[in-house]
Amino acid sequence: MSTDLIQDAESARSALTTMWTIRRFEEAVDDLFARGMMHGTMHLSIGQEAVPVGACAELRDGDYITSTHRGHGHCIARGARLDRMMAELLAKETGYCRGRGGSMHIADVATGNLGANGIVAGGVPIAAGAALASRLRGEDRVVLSFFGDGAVNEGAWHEGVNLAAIWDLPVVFICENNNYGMSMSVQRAFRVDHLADRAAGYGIPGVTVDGNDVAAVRQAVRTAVERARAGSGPTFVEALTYRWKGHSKSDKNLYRTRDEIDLWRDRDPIARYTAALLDAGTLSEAEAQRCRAEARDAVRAAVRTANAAPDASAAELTSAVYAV
Amino acid sequence: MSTDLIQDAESARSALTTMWTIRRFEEAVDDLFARGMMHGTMHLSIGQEAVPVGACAELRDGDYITSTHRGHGHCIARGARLDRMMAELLAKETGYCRGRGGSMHIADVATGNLGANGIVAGGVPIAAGAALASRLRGEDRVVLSFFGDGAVNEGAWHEGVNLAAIWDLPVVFICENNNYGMSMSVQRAFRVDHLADRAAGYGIPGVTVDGNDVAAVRQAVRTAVERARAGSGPTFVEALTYRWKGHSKSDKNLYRTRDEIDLWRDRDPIARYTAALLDAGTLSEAEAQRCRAEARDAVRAAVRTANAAPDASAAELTSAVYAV
Amino acid sequence: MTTTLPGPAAAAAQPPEDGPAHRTLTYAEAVREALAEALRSDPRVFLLGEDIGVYGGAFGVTGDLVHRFGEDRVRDTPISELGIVGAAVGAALAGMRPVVEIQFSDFTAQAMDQIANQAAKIHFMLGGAASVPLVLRAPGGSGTGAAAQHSQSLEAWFAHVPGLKVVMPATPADAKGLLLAAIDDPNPVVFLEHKLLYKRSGPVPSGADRVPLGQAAVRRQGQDLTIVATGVMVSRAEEAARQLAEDGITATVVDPRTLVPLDDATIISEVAATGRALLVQEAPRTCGYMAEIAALIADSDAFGRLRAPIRRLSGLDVPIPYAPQLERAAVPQVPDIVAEATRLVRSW
Amino acid sequence: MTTTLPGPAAAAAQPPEDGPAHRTLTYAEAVREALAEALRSDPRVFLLGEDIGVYGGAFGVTGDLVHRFGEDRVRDTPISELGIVGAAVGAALAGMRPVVEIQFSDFTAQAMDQIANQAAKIHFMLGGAASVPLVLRAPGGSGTGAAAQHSQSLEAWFAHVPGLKVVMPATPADAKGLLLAAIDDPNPVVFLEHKLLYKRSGPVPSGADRVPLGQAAVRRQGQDLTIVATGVMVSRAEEAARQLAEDGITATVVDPRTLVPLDDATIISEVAATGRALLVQEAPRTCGYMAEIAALIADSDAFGRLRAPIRRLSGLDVPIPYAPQLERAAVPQVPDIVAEATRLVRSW
Ligand SMILES: Cc1ncc(C[n+]2csc(CCOP(=O)(O)OP(=O)(O)O)c2C)c(N)n1
Ligand SMILES: Cc1ncc(C[n+]2csc(CCOP(=O)(O)OP(=O)(O)O)c2C)c(N)n1
Ligand SMILES: [Mg+2]
Ligand SMILES: [Mg+2]
Repeated sequence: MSTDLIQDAESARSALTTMWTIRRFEEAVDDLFARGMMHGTMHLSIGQEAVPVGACAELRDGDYITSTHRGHGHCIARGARLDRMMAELLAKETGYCRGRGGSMHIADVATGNLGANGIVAGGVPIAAGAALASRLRGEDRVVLSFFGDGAVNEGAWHEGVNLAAIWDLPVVFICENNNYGMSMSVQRAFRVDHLADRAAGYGIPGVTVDGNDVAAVRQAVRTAVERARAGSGPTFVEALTYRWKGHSKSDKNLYRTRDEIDLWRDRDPIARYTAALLDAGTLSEAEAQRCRAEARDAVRAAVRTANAAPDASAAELTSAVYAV
Repeated sequence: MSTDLIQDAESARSALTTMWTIRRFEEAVDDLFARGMMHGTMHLSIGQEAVPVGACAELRDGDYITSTHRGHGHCIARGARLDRMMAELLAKETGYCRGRGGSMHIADVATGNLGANGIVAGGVPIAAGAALASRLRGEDRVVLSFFGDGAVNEGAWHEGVNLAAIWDLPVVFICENNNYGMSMSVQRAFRVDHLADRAAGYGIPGVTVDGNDVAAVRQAVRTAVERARAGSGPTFVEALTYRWKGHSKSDKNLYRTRDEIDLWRDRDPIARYTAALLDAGTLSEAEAQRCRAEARDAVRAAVRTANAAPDASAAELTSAVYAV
Repeated sequence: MTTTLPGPAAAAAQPPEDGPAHRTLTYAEAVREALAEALRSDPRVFLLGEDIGVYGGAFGVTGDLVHRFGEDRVRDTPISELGIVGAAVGAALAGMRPVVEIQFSDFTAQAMDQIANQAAKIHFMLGGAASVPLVLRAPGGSGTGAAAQHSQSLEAWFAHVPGLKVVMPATPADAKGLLLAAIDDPNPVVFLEHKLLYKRSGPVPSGADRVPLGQAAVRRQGQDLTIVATGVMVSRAEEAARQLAEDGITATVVDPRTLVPLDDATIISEVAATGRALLVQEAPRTCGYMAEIAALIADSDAFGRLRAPIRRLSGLDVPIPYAPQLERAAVPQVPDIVAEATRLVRSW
Repeated sequence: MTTTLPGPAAAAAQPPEDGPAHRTLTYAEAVREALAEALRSDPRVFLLGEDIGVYGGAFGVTGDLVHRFGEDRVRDTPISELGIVGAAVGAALAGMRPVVEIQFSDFTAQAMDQIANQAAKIHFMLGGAASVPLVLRAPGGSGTGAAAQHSQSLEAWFAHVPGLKVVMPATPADAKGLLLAAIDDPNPVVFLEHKLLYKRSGPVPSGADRVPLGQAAVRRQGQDLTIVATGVMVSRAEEAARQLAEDGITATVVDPRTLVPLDDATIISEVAATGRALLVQEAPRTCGYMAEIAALIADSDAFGRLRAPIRRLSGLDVPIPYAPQLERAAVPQVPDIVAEATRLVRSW
């Protein structure tokens, strides 16, 4: 894993394409929603693409992730199929969850994704448990646990992190600090400057990283993953980022200013990464365009495939409750 | 509150008597239990008396405390009547809880004791809430929240402390770190040297103090109470102490050694305090003896009064569920 | 000459909170009006919850209250349900009247210790020396595509905890009147709103009249069967009753309104009157609240008057699915009620 | 010559876990034996909980298991129920078979999110792509003077959550056999032990036979009424039936053993056979599990055979009090069952 997201063209192409894929996928979702073709609510991570892409780049086959209500990016970065994701959101039988879960429970379990989670911080102790399983079996699988800044004040977060800390479990706790838990700013919800300052209370390392810099995220996660895989225990990585869209479909954006949003749009992780790659000469303008086009095409194809699939069937509702 | 537990004879007599009262009260409970005259289970705080006595010495009328499953000491230090306490433990109608609560729910609400609590960390968010009430009414009441080391890993603790921290609430969080949560040592349950290290993660001061030194406890709590009353927010005070007896009546003491217990018996907070007072010439040997005798007599009288009281009555069970 | 429903002029002539005028409000507005009235008239009342301030609440219920009553009394909290409810318990013990909003009733699971082990029991455990007057508002129910962790109907959990009162308003007027009564109550009250009702409109008195806890409402009278329904199922039952009437079947519809304390007398006498009971809830069947109603009827004076088995129509015993057609299939709809009622009346 | 109950020699000749011999064990020992058998035979099984290691469990259930299977697989945890259950969910998702001990069932309130919102729903929410095979053991019930926060009977909460299975063993043999079946099960199973039963003895097979989930046990057959009882109430019902027999009243006693899945067929046919049902639980009456049983009977084939109202005998709707005489008064005792059964049979 010595590739570098800035110097290595192969890695760069893959990362850039994945970032664009997340962006285009969520734009498509936004659009389908606006056109009344999608149901429920959606939490979009547009503007935050560098975190899942940088973090998941460090994983191997067999590693696990736990995800959140804002989980499309994690799912894609971990390697899920776009058509089955889109099918899920469109409530199709071919969706990852057969239309039973929707956006908040989306997961490609085959890639080690233990699930998006509608419960803030719900995945944190689950991540500790998956890491415990790895440890008990003598494996070297690691678990990346994604969560938002808001999750850090939940009891589940506290308990899950402490278990991982005292047992030296192979987990990397990745906080996507996008400055708000719904309307609650981190300034109002915390009395610390960096959420990573909480790590010391559990006796584990905590680092704060620019979450809109995909290479920086990857670097921080690399150190953490190596530590975890070596059996030295968890790390708390705080990635500073921002969501461009509202919290969900019901958000009127009353708690933040246009200026603030514009400021962060200027820090677009995709534009920044592209510029860095062009600067470094790793990719050409044309290659960068190709990544973008590839993402667009893949998302379009996914929407087409998903749309053509059969709707989720109510026939087997009750029989789907228990495993047999 | 400039009196000093070492120099001021009046304060010293009161503190020493209260420490002896807690000790004698719990010895009486232990004895009644052993003789089959007491029901349920009991959590004794023998060896820990300096913490409630030092801490509650800083409170005024109108201040609140929240207590724990090991709460006899808090209740006594806050000024409860021994006969009504003993009546409660003996399941009498004259008990503080009319025999409905027993040891784990004992409280003299009139002294601002919001209750012992059978739930580890259950009192922590409750303390934040009582402090919020004080703040909302523009009062200067403070709340002392007692809990054990084990409580610090509960989600309730995390959430309660954070609320108090972000809202600058007048609470002092007092951890009675007696080295064990039941059989779980702090070394196994935490990855930090001092539990007070957790305070920084909430942006509040944290101090560790010798919990078997009543004057030291009082001093640390004084600073914290002043800070709280001034509107500057909560403090986490960790008091290092030890329980001489088992966790509860079912404890076989398999998780600690005789040597360790003996070591801590040598640090008896009452003996240490007595020696310090004699050293400083604040009390004479005879005066110290009088404090002890007074405690013994008060406990004996309480047992007598309680024993003579009528048993709790089952007549009004269902009507006692709802307030009217 | 007096009238119980004064015209606009009469209502305008006196402070709006005191007049008996009815206006058309949504259920969400009715809840907000009750909150405003309580905040206005009782300094002990304050609100706390996630995003209830400038965001106005996840479902817009608190709306502009933060601007009217300030951030202290309409208090945004971090995401920490157990801490929030615990803080409300502490504030209530210290003499305040907190009204907590839990963003989705599903997250009461996070706060269950403070709800069930603390709030509900403290008055009893302390031998009556203290009480915990708090209201916990939470939206429940399915129908918004929010899937299994955001769509539950958990009233049975709370009803099973002695010490809690449990309220489920089905109309805007009841939402206002019952909430005011809940805030007055010296006990912890779990007040379960329904997401699908928030936008429904209905007449709401402008005054501060309370709807007392423990009184069922008979929404409709009939001869052939008695439908007992809660929450969003009340209006579905009423609609079903209208459709049944076209088919010559007349139904009584009873809305318990408060589950604890329960007006069992009204339910039992209305069931006795028709001899048939159809109990309709959105929650999964097993151990749902309607099991309690069925059990009460089966051991009541109505037992001897029953002409048919006591029938429950409930949500399926499944987590609520995301897909809209599956979500609809998981809980009773109007045609299901009509069909079940018809079957019950025709077969027995 | 073969025999189904081999003598000591025969039992000694083969590994003790395989023989069909019965020994007298306490309920706590029976649970421990099941745990040991599961730890021995399945490397995916591990235990976690507070003080289950060297302390041996708050009620001594895990005993010496830490010495036999090591600290990794008999894992002491900090006091953090939500984290513990969450870790079990994660380990189960990752292919392990965790068995969690929650020290008192009351503290499931702390873990309710992971129990009800995660463990129970994940299989369904993920469209069947994953399952959560975990067992959550927890002692419930009153009778030890531990007061309101340490004495609850919360089975109805769990039974109301689709996706959970719920087991309540009443004898040592069932404790062992049902626990082994629960550990085999690919779903989350809440396994509710009763504190007062831990020291009760009974015959327990030494083999690893499972008692399948979903099969009620008919403990006794009678003519006059059918008593359905759970947990510690099973033996009280049996004792009551013995006393009733002396008075000429014969009772069937049915122990459902697993509440979810429920063997409703057995219950219904046994109630139909006697025409009278007395449902006995320790939990508070309102919305307790017996409400579900009453509702099932009232809408079953047994309905037409009922000679009397369906009667519930439950704990009072009160938090469990500390004082011993109050604690006893709060839940059904043998004389209460005898009196209620007599009344039911004599009046109807
Ligand atoms: C336990 C719980 N409480 C509240 C919610 C409602 N809710 C969903 S997302 C959210 C904000 C989460 O903030 P954060 O963790 O920072 O993630 P972000 O949305 O910013 O990605 C809230 C309050 C929830 N889903 N679960
Ligand atoms: C939520 C909860 N979990 C577990 C228990 C069982 N229990 C009671 S006291 C105790 C140990 C508490 O340790 P600590 O907080 O250090 O207090 P100490 O007993 O040492 O005074 C435990 C595990 C409980 N009462 N509540
Ligand atoms: Mg956020
Ligand atoms: Mg301790």
